[in-house]
Amino acid sequence: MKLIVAVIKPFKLEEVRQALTQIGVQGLMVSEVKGYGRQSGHTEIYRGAEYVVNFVPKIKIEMVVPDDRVDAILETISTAARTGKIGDGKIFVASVEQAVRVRTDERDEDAL
Amino acid sequence: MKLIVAVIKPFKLEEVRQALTQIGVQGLMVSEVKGYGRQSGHTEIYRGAEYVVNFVPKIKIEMVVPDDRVDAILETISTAARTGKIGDGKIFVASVEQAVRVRTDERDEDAL
Amino acid sequence: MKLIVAVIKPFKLEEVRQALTQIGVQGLMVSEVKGYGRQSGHTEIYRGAEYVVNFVPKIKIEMVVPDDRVDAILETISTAARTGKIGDGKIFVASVEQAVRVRTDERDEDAL
Amino acid sequence: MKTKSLVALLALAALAADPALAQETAEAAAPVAEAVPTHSVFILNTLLFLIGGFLVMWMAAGFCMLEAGLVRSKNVAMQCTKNIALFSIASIGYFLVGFNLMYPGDGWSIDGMLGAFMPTSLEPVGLTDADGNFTGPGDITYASVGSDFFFQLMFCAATASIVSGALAERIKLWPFLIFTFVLTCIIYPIQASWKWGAGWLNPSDDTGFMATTFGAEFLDFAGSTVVHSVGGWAALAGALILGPRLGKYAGGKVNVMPGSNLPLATLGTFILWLGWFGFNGGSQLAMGSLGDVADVSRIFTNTNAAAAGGVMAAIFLTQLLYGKVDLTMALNGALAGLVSITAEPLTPSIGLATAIGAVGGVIVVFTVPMLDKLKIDDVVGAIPVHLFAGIWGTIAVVLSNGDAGIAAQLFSIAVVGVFVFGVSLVLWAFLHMTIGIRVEEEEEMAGLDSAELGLEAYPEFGKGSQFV
Amino acid sequence: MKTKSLVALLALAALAADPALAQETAEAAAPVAEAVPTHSVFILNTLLFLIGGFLVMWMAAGFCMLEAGLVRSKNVAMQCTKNIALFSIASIGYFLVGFNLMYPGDGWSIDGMLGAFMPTSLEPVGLTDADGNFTGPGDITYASVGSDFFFQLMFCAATASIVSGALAERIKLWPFLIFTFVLTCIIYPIQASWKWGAGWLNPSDDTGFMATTFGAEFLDFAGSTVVHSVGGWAALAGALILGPRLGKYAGGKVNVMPGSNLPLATLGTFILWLGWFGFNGGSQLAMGSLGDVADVSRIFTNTNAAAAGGVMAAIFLTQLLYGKVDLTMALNGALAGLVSITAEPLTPSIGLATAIGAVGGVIVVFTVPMLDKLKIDDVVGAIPVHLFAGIWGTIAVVLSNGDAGIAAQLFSIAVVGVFVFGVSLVLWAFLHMTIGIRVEEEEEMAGLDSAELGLEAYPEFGKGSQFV
Amino acid sequence: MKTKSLVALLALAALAADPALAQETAEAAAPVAEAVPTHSVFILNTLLFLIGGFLVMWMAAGFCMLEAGLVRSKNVAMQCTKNIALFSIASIGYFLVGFNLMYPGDGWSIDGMLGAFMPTSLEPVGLTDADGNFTGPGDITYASVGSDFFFQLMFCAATASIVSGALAERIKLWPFLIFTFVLTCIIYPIQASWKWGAGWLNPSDDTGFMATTFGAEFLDFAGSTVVHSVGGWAALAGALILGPRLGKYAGGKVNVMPGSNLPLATLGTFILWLGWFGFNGGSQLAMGSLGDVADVSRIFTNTNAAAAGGVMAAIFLTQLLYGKVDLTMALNGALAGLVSITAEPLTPSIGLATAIGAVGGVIVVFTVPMLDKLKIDDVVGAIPVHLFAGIWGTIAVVLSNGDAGIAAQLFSIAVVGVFVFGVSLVLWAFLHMTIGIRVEEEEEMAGLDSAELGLEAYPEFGKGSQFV
Ligand SMILES: Nc1ncnc2c1ncn2[C@@H]1O[C@H](COP(=O)(O)OP(=O)(O)O)[C@@H](O)[C@H]1O
Ligand SMILES: Nc1ncnc2c1ncn2[C@@H]1O[C@H](COP(=O)(O)OP(=O)(O)O)[C@@H](O)[C@H]1O
Ligand SMILES: Nc1ncnc2c1ncn2[C@@H]1O[C@H](COP(=O)(O)OP(=O)(O)O)[C@@H](O)[C@H]1O
Repeated sequence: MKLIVAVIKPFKLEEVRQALTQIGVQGLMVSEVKGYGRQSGHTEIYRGAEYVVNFVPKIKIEMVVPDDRVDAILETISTAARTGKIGDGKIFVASVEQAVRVRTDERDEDAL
Repeated sequence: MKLIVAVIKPFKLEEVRQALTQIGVQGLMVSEVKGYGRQSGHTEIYRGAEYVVNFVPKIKIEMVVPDDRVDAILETISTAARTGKIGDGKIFVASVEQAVRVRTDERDEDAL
Repeated sequence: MKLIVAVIKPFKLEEVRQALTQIGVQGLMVSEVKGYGRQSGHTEIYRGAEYVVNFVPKIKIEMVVPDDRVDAILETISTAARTGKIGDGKIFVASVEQAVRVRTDERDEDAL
Repeated sequence: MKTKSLVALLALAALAADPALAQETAEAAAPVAEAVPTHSVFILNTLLFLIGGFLVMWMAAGFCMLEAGLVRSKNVAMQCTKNIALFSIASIGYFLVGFNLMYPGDGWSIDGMLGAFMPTSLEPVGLTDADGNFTGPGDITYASVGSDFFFQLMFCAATASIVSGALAERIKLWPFLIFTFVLTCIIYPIQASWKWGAGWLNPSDDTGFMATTFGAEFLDFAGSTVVHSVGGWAALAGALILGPRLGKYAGGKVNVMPGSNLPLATLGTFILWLGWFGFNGGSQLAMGSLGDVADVSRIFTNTNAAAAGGVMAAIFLTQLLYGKVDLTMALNGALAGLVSITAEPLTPSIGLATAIGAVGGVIVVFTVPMLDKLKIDDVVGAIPVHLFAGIWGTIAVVLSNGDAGIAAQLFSIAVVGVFVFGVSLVLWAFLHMTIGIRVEEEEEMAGLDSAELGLEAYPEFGKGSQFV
Repeated sequence: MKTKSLVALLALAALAADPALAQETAEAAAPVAEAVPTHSVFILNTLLFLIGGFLVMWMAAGFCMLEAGLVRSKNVAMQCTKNIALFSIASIGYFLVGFNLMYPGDGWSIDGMLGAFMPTSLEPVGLTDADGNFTGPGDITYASVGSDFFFQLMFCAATASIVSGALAERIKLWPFLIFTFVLTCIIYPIQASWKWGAGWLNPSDDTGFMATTFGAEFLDFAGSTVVHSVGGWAALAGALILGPRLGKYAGGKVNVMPGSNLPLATLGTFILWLGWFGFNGGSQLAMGSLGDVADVSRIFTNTNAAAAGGVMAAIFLTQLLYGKVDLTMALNGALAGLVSITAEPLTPSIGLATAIGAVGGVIVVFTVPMLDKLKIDDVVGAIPVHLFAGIWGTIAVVLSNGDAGIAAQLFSIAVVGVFVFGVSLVLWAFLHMTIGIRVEEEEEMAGLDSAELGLEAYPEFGKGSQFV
Repeated sequence: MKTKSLVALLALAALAADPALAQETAEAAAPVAEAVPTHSVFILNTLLFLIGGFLVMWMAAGFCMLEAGLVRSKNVAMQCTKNIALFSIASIGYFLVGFNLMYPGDGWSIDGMLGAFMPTSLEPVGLTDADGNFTGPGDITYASVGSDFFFQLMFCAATASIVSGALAERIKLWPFLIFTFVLTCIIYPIQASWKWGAGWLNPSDDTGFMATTFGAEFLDFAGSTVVHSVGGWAALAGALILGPRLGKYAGGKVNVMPGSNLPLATLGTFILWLGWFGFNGGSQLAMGSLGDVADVSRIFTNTNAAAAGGVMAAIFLTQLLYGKVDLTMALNGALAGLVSITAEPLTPSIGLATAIGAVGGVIVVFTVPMLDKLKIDDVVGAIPVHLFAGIWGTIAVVLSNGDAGIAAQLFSIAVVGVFVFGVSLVLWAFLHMTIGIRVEEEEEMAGLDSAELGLEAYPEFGKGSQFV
């Protein structure tokens, strides 16, 4: 099983969720993060003082999926989240060793 | 060392924390997430327009623990978080290679 | 590639970000978490009832970096985030197998 | 321009120094210049009711913000819904039944006990002709019926607001609204008629039961008992039948459930504080004479002093007891101070008013945890503030008002308490056994907002993720 | 003290029982005691404007909080900016041009159609000498120019506030402010002059067009049409040219974009409710006679009743239609009730006022989704509340006011609508084609706060991470 | 009903056209109908104080919300605590000592310099008998003592509110409250007595120091200097001793610490704006004559105009300077406009009032960053708004008031400044060296809410995780 972590632009969340649902992803979790990256660093003025806006609001999506679904999912997220402009985000994949569904105590791929 | 990630119903947080404390877990971090899963998808009406509530508030708990504690912890969380109703959540386990305690610069299992 | 997860005191965020920028880290994401650890457990009184403050506000920083940068980064975060007082936080390192830059579909180390 | 006061004083001093002159001026001026014309009296009294009324109306917003700030965020939208709905229901119920039940005039159904049943009708449009002469029917020595109704309605609504806070986070919307309807139509007006409608607790002559038994009428200027404790009793009955929030007393401990938005609660307190000037000041019921308006001024000052006393008492006491100041206690302290002075805001000196309010603040600090010990779950502290401080305030009348008798006060507190608590208990129990008053466990866990309203008070997650 | 009402009643009854005595008292008292002196009338009328004015000014805060609560958090600071700026612009524009355009007196540029162009000047300081004798110029039978201007200005500002809510979350700041300036300087005052400036919809004699054509003047007491529908028409024109928010109707569905802070929206509604007593009550324009002040009291009561009716209608209806109460509809219902009674808050009975308000609440519940079906994106429900309920309220005048004629009402609604909608449409289109009225897509996605203001309404992340 | 104004005008015109008739009517009406009876004057003046007083009291909520919105969320509950506590302390302190120190009448301890030391006592209950005849002691040509005290108290409390904003986020609760007590008991009343208590800056005859030296008294209608700059000076002294927030100027830069809740700050500004009508309007101190009430109207209008001017100046200027509008500057601009007009809200024309306010807005935009350059950390902009705009407003009196002299104004500004800044500096330094005024570094980092109060303003995390 793999954990896929995608950090995307907030307003792309709904589109990405729909695209993932269409290819059969049934579970994920979403959190609010602030991203620091190439997009960061523009200057604003607040009460006459300049400051650099380093952190940009982003949405992080995490889902654990069977190994064979990874490529399709990467493809789907990448397409749905792309605007072509800087700050579109990243997707990372890591290994997961175990999974448990709390309600039933099912394990591993059954738990996804 | 393993990273255990559990996503549970918000009102179960306190119970899970207590159960974990009792079996000796001394550190963890908690974040607010929105979950998408089987529980999602009921319809609401807001100002006369229907909409589907896809995301349900959940709590994510993350902790890094020595390998030999994993089973006990999975068991504990699973029991404490269970209501038997849909949406109880999931637990995932992944490998962690290094750990550092910032205060003392202790490493790995000493850092947990 | 490695995923580095650091949980630090909130007011250390800016210092840590600057230190990381200086050693060339170009991307990361930040989220708000509540930490439970040795620092937890002091008692407060609210409307005449005692309660234990278990969760302390913390900031979680996550970044994916090439393998060879890990040590320098651990060192940098650890130094910048340290106050020497209890609750300074932890840093964890895990393996990442793939990375994608959404905007360009670049892969792996190119994507970081 | 601020020195006018001085100038006037000096002018007066000058007059005083030359009595002849003063006399002369006074004589010349007196006939036309001193008397306040009847119509002006009517206008000024009416104006007092209108100003007082809108200030007390504003308290509805105060209760709403206070409660919205002190519940957990998953129940905030519901608390707002209940508050705007209860105010609306009170407006309708008091019009349909309440006002004439409370002020039956000569139309008592049971003399001194049960008023008249009919909707309120206002006097006709245009009571005066183009020259300002009175042409309409009715009483022109008091104030317009419309203003009187408007003012009194707001008191009725305030009573209902008290209940909503105590029962928050677990009561179903509709049963709560049904209770509110009965409270504002029937319960509140009946007991209020006993005192303010000139019923048996306050007959217009000296041969009544109170006078003969206790040698004193029941005195409650603006309603420490008639309004606040009534809300408190109804809330207490409800809290008992409804039970505490899930987990509140789990594990034999008092589990703290902090309010979600303290600046909102603070705002609510300031709103209530402001509105209270109308509540107490308007209860003078007249400002068409020099004496009345000076009395209204005393009332404003004392009302403010009592609130300040309540705040400072709560602040000092929480610092002493817990080593830290508790903001929510300070807020409750302000309100307890206000409730405490409500039964007699006119006769105390500023110092006494401050002290009476301070005792209110002390009461709150001690009784909030006491209720918790009794496992009575009052989310916002409504019972300590409105019931306990209300009782204290009603007793404190004897400290400054020579007409008050302790026995008459205690008896009346008890009478109102037994009636309101009793009827409320029966009504809550009836609702409980029929349609049920409490949401399902799972709904309570998820929060009333999503369970009963299908929305969230603060719905955002991932700023801007809501469809672009 | 609450029994005074009773005592007075009894006193009156006693007098009535002895007609001779009553007669005598009345006769004796009449000459000096009954008449309200001219100066007092002036003072009381002025006071009504001042109190009414500050209450209506407070509505600016109400609109701001309502809108700040109903937009998404990424646009909240911008909504606050727009609301404080539009109020300021209205204050300046109405002074520079608006007031004299609206109340030209004898100075019409085109008789009954177009008023006078000149800034407002107040009467001089100190209209009376030390003895209180009138020394200044002008009219002392009405009220001070300053109070009149102050009161009327607030109506103008309220009109502009209505627009900002409907067009929220996508309109650029400066074009919006330019529109506001024209609206408050020109559009609002011109049409208001037709009615309230004694223009062609309301000439001072019976030979005017309205009287000869319809047999009735246009009646709009406090502005269901003259204020509220005007704001609504301007908003509708803007919404049409501006288009819906990105994604609002994407995929052929109505995509819900929930308001970010419902307690704030509730607070805004309560503020507006309170302010409305000034809005409608002050529009009596006089309280220097017994009849006037009694009328103001009726107005307060009816205004409150209509709001209550609107709330309860929306609550019942959403429960019936959707199985759940919708708080935002209840809030809109309160406002729709208030708008509905605004054209005639004086003549209805309390019951009728409640019903008129309730119909307003029903209108809102049905027309909010209707607009969505037409893909007209009105963020806060301003068009249903102010335009649709405003039309209803203007028609409802005929239910209780015998002087009103349905034809005259409909004609006037149409005239005002055509004028305001037409001019607004042209102006919005002009702004659209020149400087552009809509932010870039990406700015809209990021939110106007960061794009146009460079800040955030709720900027915190990681509590306390902002530099220690 | 809105055309009444017109009708009245026409009626007047008709009268004017037939002088004989006008004369006749006037003659007939004059004796009874024109004069405002003494008692009515007293009632109306008192009413002005009561209305003005509750409006200014409401400013306490405005300051609280403004400050709660402009601090970081970890300090919000503390800011609320300080604001409700300081208002309470002012209420008690001004009663115990302040009022008689400020208005000693004939009881100066040191003539014209130091007033009387004794608590305030109100006039007795019921100054008139049943027929409305005056029976009580005292002065009936002015207003009731209670109303006067109530009104003046609010000014004292406002002064204290100014300080709390500037020193937010780092000052300890108790030392702040001690300072507040001294400020409201001693510092504010003493300097206020010099002007408003008819002390040496404003003696009642023309032989005083000011008249002989400068040929003019110090003129400060509602307190640009006497209230606002006093708060500003006390804040400045505190800010200097206290030092900036940790990290504010770290690394030689100005590190931005954005306010946590801008809609709350906006609400606070609207509240203050509303309250200011009471602040300035009530300072007319009379509305019992036609001239006074017309003056109050002028004041309302000008006060509003100045606020509008301040907003628009700040909006235009931030757009010009920074390319983006800054909402927080617009809010500060409104307040600076209000402070600027406070020294003379009566005599300017609307246009001039707008301009005076606009200069206030400009001052704020330039001095907020200037203070930062000086490393003086004023969290909410209190010093620019209240001190700098207060000085400007005091000078601007000469623009429209012929009685004012620039030298007298500057001298008085300096005198008040030296006194208040000096005494405050000593007091802050004393507190600093004894009990300490600043929280520990770690406490400041964690936020005062958790460190000093042990709670959080917005405690929720994981909606609904608080024990079910
Ligand atoms: N190495 C990284 N590890 C974790 N998150 C990253 C990393 N690099 C970028 N991100 C996240 O991706 C977001 C987009 O990255 P950015 O550099 O702004 O744009 P782009 O990838 O389009 O060049 C950032 O805001 C940050 O949240
Ligand atoms: N594959 C997954 N990856 C990550 N999180 C998941 C996954 N599946 C479910 N979740 C999380 O678990 C929660 C519960 O899942 P759900 O399907 O609703 O209930 P259940 O597991 O009881 O059938 C979801 O809300 C989501 O947050
Ligand atoms: N095993 C762990 N897994 C995940 N997070 C941890 C773990 N232990 C500690 N933490 C996080 O680190 C923070 C600091 O830990 P704490 O024990 O308070 O201090 P210290 O490490 O200085 O002794 C905690 O608040 C928690 O968020």
